[in-house]
Amino acid sequence: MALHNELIPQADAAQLSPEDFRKIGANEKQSEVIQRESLSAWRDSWERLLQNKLAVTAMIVMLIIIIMSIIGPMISNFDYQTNDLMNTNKAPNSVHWFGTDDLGRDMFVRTWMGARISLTVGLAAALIDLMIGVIYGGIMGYFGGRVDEIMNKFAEILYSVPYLLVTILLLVVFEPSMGTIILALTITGWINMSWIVRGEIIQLKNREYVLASRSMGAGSGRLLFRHLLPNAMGPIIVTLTLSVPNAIFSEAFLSYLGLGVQEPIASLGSMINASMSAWNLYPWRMLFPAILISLTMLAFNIFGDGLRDALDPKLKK
Amino acid sequence: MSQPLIEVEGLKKYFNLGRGNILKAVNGIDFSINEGETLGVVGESGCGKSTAGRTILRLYEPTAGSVRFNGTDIYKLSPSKMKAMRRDMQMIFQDPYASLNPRFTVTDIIGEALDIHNMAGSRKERKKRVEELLDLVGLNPDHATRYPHEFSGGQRQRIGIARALAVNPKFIICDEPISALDVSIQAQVVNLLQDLQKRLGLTYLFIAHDLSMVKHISDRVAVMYMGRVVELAPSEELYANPLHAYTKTLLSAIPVPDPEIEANKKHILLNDEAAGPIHSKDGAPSQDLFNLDNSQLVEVSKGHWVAM
Amino acid sequence: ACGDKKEAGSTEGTATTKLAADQTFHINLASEPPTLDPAQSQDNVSSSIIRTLFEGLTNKDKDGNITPGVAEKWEPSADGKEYTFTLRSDAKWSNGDPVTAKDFEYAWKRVLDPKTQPAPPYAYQLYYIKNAQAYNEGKAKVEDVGVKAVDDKTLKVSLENATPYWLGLTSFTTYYPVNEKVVANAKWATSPDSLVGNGPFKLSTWTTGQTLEVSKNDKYWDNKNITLTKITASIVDSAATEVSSYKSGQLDLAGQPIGEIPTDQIASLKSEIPNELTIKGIASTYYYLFNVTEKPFNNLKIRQAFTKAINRQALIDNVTLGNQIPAFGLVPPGIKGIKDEFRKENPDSAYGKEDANEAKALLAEGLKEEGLDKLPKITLIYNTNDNHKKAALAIGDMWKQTLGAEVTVQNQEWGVFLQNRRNLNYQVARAGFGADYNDPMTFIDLFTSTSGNNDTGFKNAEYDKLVKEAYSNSDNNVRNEAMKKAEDLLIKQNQVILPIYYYTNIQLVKPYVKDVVIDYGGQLDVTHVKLLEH
Amino acid sequence: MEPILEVKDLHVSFSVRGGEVKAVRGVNFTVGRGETIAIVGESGSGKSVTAQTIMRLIPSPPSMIKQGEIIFNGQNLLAKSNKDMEAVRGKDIGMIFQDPMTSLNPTIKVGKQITEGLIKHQNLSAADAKKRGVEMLKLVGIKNAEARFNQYPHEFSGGMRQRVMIAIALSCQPALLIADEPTTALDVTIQAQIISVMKDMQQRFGTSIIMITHDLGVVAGMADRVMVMYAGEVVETGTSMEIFKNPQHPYTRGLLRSLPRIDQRKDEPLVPIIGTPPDLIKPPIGCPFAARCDHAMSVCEKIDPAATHLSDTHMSRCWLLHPMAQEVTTS
Amino acid sequence: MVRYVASKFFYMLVSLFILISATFFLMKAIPGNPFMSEKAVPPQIRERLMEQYGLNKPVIEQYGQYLKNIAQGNFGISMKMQNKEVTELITDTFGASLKLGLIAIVVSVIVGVLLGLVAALYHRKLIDNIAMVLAVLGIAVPSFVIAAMLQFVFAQKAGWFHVSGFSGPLDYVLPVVALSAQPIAFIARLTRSSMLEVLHADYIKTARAKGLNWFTILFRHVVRNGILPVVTYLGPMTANIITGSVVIEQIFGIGGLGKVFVTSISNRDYTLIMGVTIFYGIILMLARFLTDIAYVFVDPRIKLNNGKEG
Ligand SMILES: Nc1ncnc2c1ncn2[C@@H]1O[C@H](COP(=O)(O)OP(=O)(O)OP(=O)(O)O)[C@@H](O)[C@H]1O
Ligand SMILES: Nc1ncnc2c1ncn2[C@@H]1O[C@H](COP(=O)(O)OP(=O)(O)OP(=O)(O)O)[C@@H](O)[C@H]1O
Ligand SMILES: [Mg+2]
Ligand SMILES: [Mg+2]
Repeated sequence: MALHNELIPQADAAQLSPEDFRKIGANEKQSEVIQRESLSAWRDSWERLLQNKLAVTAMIVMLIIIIMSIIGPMISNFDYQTNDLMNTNKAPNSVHWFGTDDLGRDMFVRTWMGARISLTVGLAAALIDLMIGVIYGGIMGYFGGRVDEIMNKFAEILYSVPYLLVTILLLVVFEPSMGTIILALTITGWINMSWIVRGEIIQLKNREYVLASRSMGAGSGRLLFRHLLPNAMGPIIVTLTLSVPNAIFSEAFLSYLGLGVQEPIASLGSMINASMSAWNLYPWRMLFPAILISLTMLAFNIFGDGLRDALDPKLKK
Repeated sequence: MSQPLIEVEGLKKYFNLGRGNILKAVNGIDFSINEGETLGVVGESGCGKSTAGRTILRLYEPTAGSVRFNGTDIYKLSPSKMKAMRRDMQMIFQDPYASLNPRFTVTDIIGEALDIHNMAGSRKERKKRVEELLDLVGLNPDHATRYPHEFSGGQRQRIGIARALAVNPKFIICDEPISALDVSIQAQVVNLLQDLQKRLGLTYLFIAHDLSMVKHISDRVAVMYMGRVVELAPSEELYANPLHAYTKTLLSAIPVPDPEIEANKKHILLNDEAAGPIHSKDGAPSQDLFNLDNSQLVEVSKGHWVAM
Repeated sequence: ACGDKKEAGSTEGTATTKLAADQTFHINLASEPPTLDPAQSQDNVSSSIIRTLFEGLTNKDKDGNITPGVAEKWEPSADGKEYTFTLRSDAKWSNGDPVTAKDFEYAWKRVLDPKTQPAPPYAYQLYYIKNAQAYNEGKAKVEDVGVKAVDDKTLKVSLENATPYWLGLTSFTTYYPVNEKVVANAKWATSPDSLVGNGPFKLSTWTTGQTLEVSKNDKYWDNKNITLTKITASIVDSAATEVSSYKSGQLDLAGQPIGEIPTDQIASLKSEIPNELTIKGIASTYYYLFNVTEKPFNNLKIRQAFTKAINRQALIDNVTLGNQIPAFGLVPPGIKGIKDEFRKENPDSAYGKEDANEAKALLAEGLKEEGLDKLPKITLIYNTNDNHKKAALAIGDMWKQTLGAEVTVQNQEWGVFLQNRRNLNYQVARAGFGADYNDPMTFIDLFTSTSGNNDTGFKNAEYDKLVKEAYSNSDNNVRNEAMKKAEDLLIKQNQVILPIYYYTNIQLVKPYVKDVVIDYGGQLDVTHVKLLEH
Repeated sequence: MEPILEVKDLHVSFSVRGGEVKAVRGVNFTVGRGETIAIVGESGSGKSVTAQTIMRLIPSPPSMIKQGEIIFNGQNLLAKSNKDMEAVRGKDIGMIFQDPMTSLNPTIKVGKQITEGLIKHQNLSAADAKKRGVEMLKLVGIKNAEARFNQYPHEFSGGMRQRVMIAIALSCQPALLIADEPTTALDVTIQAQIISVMKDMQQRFGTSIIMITHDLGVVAGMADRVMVMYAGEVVETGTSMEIFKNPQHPYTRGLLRSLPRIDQRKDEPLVPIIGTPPDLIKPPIGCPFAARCDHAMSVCEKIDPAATHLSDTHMSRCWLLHPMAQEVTTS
Repeated sequence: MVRYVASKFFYMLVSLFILISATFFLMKAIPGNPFMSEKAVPPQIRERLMEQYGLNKPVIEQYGQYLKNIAQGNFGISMKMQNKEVTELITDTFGASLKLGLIAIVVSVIVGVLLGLVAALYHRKLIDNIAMVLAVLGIAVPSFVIAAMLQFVFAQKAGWFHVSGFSGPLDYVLPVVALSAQPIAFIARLTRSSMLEVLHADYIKTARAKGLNWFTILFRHVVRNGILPVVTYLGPMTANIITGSVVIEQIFGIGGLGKVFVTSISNRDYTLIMGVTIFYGIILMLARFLTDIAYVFVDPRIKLNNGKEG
């Protein structure tokens, strides 16, 4: 066979020695490369989340808001309900950092108390949604068939009842309080969560690793708690994160209609509502709660989006 | 000849799609597999291969029929007996990505079977067994604490094999274990499967649509079409002497990696309009080209069965 | 009047007096008028509009003097128990019909008719008329009611007692005539097409929730003295928006009694546009009711303690902000007494003063009397409203700080609130009352044991007797003495209510707007408004 | 044979998190008129990237064409403006993608999707375009073409959709057709149909075809010439005969050996290629296949071998073909 | 198709029935008598009123009557404005809300889609970031805050618009902006992500391979598919806009149904609350129903498999 070695650019024959042509064979170690460093799926998502600067910022803001809503009212000398009629509508100053309201109450304390109420409402509603949603959705998804069909239809019908209307009605009938507001918000709030869970479970239940576990004789408990739910956790957490601001927003809306928590406690929404009558004169009374509620919304939404990206298996290679 | 290890008789699996639509994914199949034997199953996408495999393992409850393992009808077993039975029958899956729980480490994936059947006394024993299994499938035991996504497709498939082997099964259903792998990697897995069969005396039901690979690994091959077996014969015999029209079409369609053979090959093409998914989306079967409803498997020569 | 630190309309005589070309007056209504039927009206918004659409036997000028309306002249009998009105012949309905004495007779009897639906809430305003109450309660026949159209132009009215202030009531909306022909239609008062009035204006547009417009009524007998061609009322129930609209020039008038100015803004308005802000005392009192039937407020000393524990001026200066007058009595300034105002003749300083220490001491004594070692939790209820809320919070806080009381303030919906109040299902409840007529009796008879407005559980025979005495006597000195004693009994001796302040009416009026009238009771009359060039 | 397409020293990279994926690293090849050239190779070896770079379809960012020329009909496509490329795409070069289920727009009727290109490139009126479209559908073997013309893609089976794709790609009778794994997603029986349609169309229009696949059987049945890619490089090219009967690169040989042959006995094991391909973020300095190559020599790990031309058509890049290697092994 | 529509319609009716029942029984649960007023009504008159309204009958009978009345479009008489029927109040005021709502919907869709499209086209570029910051703000800031600020800045300070009222076309501007801020934000984000998905879809590569120019591809292939999710959002958006308008109408003094609703709540005008709630319910469910149907038209894939994507 005629060989024409026309081009051997970088490897000039002169530089090559016969030693270079000694056979060494395949290098099994090197060829079986492990492609990534060892990280659990959770850690992996976490790292990805940390790389998203916006989401990290949002997370930090979120944490600050949560922490401040716990300790904020304590680091001030004032309490949220004592009036000081000599000092009404004072602009922010060194004593009242966020100013005072129309009854001379310290806005700093009240704003953080408001954040506490709003967050409590948001978190509690989201958690109740989570509980009901996971149970209901889990049952629908796991058992499938007729059970699924009936439960799903029920959810669908309930879902198309406009929820804010029902919420408003409930609060018109039952005096608004933290409890009733949370209850009213969850009355249809869980449905979305249950659908997310259902969708995930249905998808996962036919995944081959679940079949594998079943083929080894794993029972329902193991399948649900070791395989299905942990793998559905991503979307569940994302939904949870995103339903907190939703609930906060709905509460603010209800407060605006006068169906919020009762004075002297106030949520951010009811504080904004109370400030509306003269916000152009005393802007701080609206601005601080408004900024805080917007920041909360922003932080939870961006963090939720970031989580979604970090947990989305589609982005994994 | 000894008694067959697996005997499948009149197996049917229908899916209820709602609104009265019934999808006959497996519509009456019969075959048996002897101990140590490999039965290949080929057929086009959606013809019911996977469903058949899963129903045989009772991952789906059958619509009708029986499967006898070593003479016992597994569909009649109580849940606890069935659980015990599962140690003898295992499965290897097609998608090396979807078949491993991404939240488990390799140790947990392989060890899960040991946990379910209480086969590992202590953590140490469990670890030792996992390392043994990894070694058996040619993986580095040091990698036991890693997560599946760190491995390549071929390596993942080997993890899947190690998992199936953990309970010392006698019978393994391989559901297209190589379809998702690169050509250069496929042979690694096939060789491993063959090697394990020899060493451990395993019996395989090997599902694939790559016919040359099926021929290479199987003793006998069953050709499925629309939920039924249309032809069943020893692999050499089937390839040399296909009798059913569908088998002929299928064989003629396999491209052979040899330009000379290909140049001289004559293709038998299926009717165009039917050449789609065998089931349309609402579950109605498309045209039955071969009039299967009125046919039966007939043994035309020794071990060579054809639907007529 | 009282508390009117700054009178509006100070432009008088200074600026041009030329009338503006466009005589459309822009106002705002804080709520949809619930009705435009004079018989049904019970709120300021509807009565302010009704006043432009109808006219009674008499009118009031801007100083509160009674002037002829549909009645040209009137003649009381010697005993003061009978009046004969002569109607002017040029009074016409807006559909052209003449206004007759029959229309009045019909309208008044309609108000009193127990079958009228819905029941006219102010029917009791007519109870001075002979047998009116009995008829309204179904105990007398319609013929017995003391009103009679002698002929088309003559109306004879007999009263139960000689009531000196009764004539003033004939300018009140409940006494307005209605046109029998149109009233048959149950919805006659809801649309410009069917509403027939006899006032200086007629309804020209009413778009629910949006605007209500009245325009000059050519058929009105005195239309030459009406300058406005149109009054356009937007219907916006946001106080902040109302003020913004006023400032931006969309409105010529804002604030009470038909709209609202947020209290938060009053201070800044005072410095920003002092000559447009009118604060005028009116004959209304803001007070809290004690439920005297239940612990702890069955105890006089505890009630007194709570009354003395608050700082009214601080409340006014910082919370209510409307230059209101601290109240210690029930009858507000502005109500006539014998010669001067009742309140001036009988200063409420006699009813005690605020004193934190005394309050604490009284509370301690009261608790001891009741055998309590600690004040139970107090709930203060009010009907949902921002200003009530603020006041309640502030007062609750004062009680807390002075008396160490544990106070919950709770808003309740009007219906629920009223029911709870009426059923004495409360401890302390907000209340307020504005004069129906210019006599102390309008307040004093609230707390008789049979009064529908006595929601306190206070029943006192002597009080009832005093009220009866005042009712049945035409001697103003005797009447005033009895009413003074009654108030004394109610407040000084029993502290059934906790007076807080006397109301003011707060309004923004553009400098070019002339002749806006607010009467002693805070009723708005804009029929004679003129707009100057601006 | 006059080349219709010449790819010269093409380098394409992707910037990704953690570095730059050097997906195509110095690819050279030519396609002759009427010729079918097959590109085979491991997954991720740069086949699709090469194909899409020819069409300039590859999204940038993240991709970067670092170097090279693509001469089509005498013009360098890489130097063309986007506007000019539009005139080339669909008209001179057609393309078919792997997944027939997703490569048709689900909301537009099939007919419209065919005629779009015709209207644009051939200035046909809507009616003429329709006529031509229906004709194309018939040509690719779709029965009842008039009715099918007005249906949506979801009403077609996978095989039929792939036929539609072929009709679209060939509607303007381009000189070159690039088919990126056109049959991978299909069943063997349908694959056979699609391949026969492609061959048929090629005969009819004289189109050159670049066929990307990793099925060596398909290659054997279709290609005139074969190009084997590994880790972004072309490691061997040759006519089908040369590649299948006389493979020179150890990777090509390994690939062929790892397939079961028709005449292979059951107990005769397949010969796999061990290991996995290298990470293209850090491609090895030497021969990329060295780590998996049984015949690797120490030079292989140090220097990437140059092309060795074994015949006019046969080229391989392997140190084993170096004269010194022959000396060492024979000595 | 017919079956699909029919089943959707049936579900809508069931939901409506649930809403009506819930409304009815919730209102029955309220303490107190509907004929409470400032002045105590004599018992015999109250009796007569109760009889007239059928309130002396057993609850179940009342419920049946109520259902019957609603079926005939009769929601009863307002308790606060006793001369007005609820139906009348609704029809009087709904026009303004409808106009406002429709404009807001149109504006939201157009602006939202454009914003999202631009963001997707300039993915990861400055414009994308700006668009998304706007979008996120729209979601984060409550509409009543936006409304108050707009009113203050543009009407009161700048004087460009009326502070309140609803007479000229200019009066629509601020309420529409306030009302559509949130939907715009939502649609922009939705559009952006779906456009990004579409832009990376295989069929876009096919279209490019045909040599179509970018604008043709954009408008024929990308936009049409990219706004499909927006269509599904139309239902919920209607709900958002309606609830939003409740607040916005109040702030800008627009005499729409939203204002009636708020007033009915603060007045506790029970018949009116019930009527408006049910009316809103019908609108919202209708919007959802129409959305479902519209989806069939824009996405041909749905016809065959009963609403679930294949
Ligand atoms: N859980 C299920 N519910 C409903 N239908 C199913 C289910 N599993 C499978 N099918 C349907 O049954 C038919 C047979 O599917 P199966 O997966 O057994 O085919 P297959 O031969 O394995 O195909 P492939 O080669 O694509 O894996 C298909 O039409 C499939 O859609
Ligand atoms: N958009 C992209 N971003 C980053 N890397 C990419 C991108 N597209 C391709 N690559 C990388 O470029 C390399 C070559 O990819 P290419 O798609 O050409 O492979 P291929 O030979 O077509 O493989 P297959 O047979 O799997 O289709 C791969 O390593 C891939 O990860
Ligand atoms: Mg399968
Ligand atoms: Mg590719």
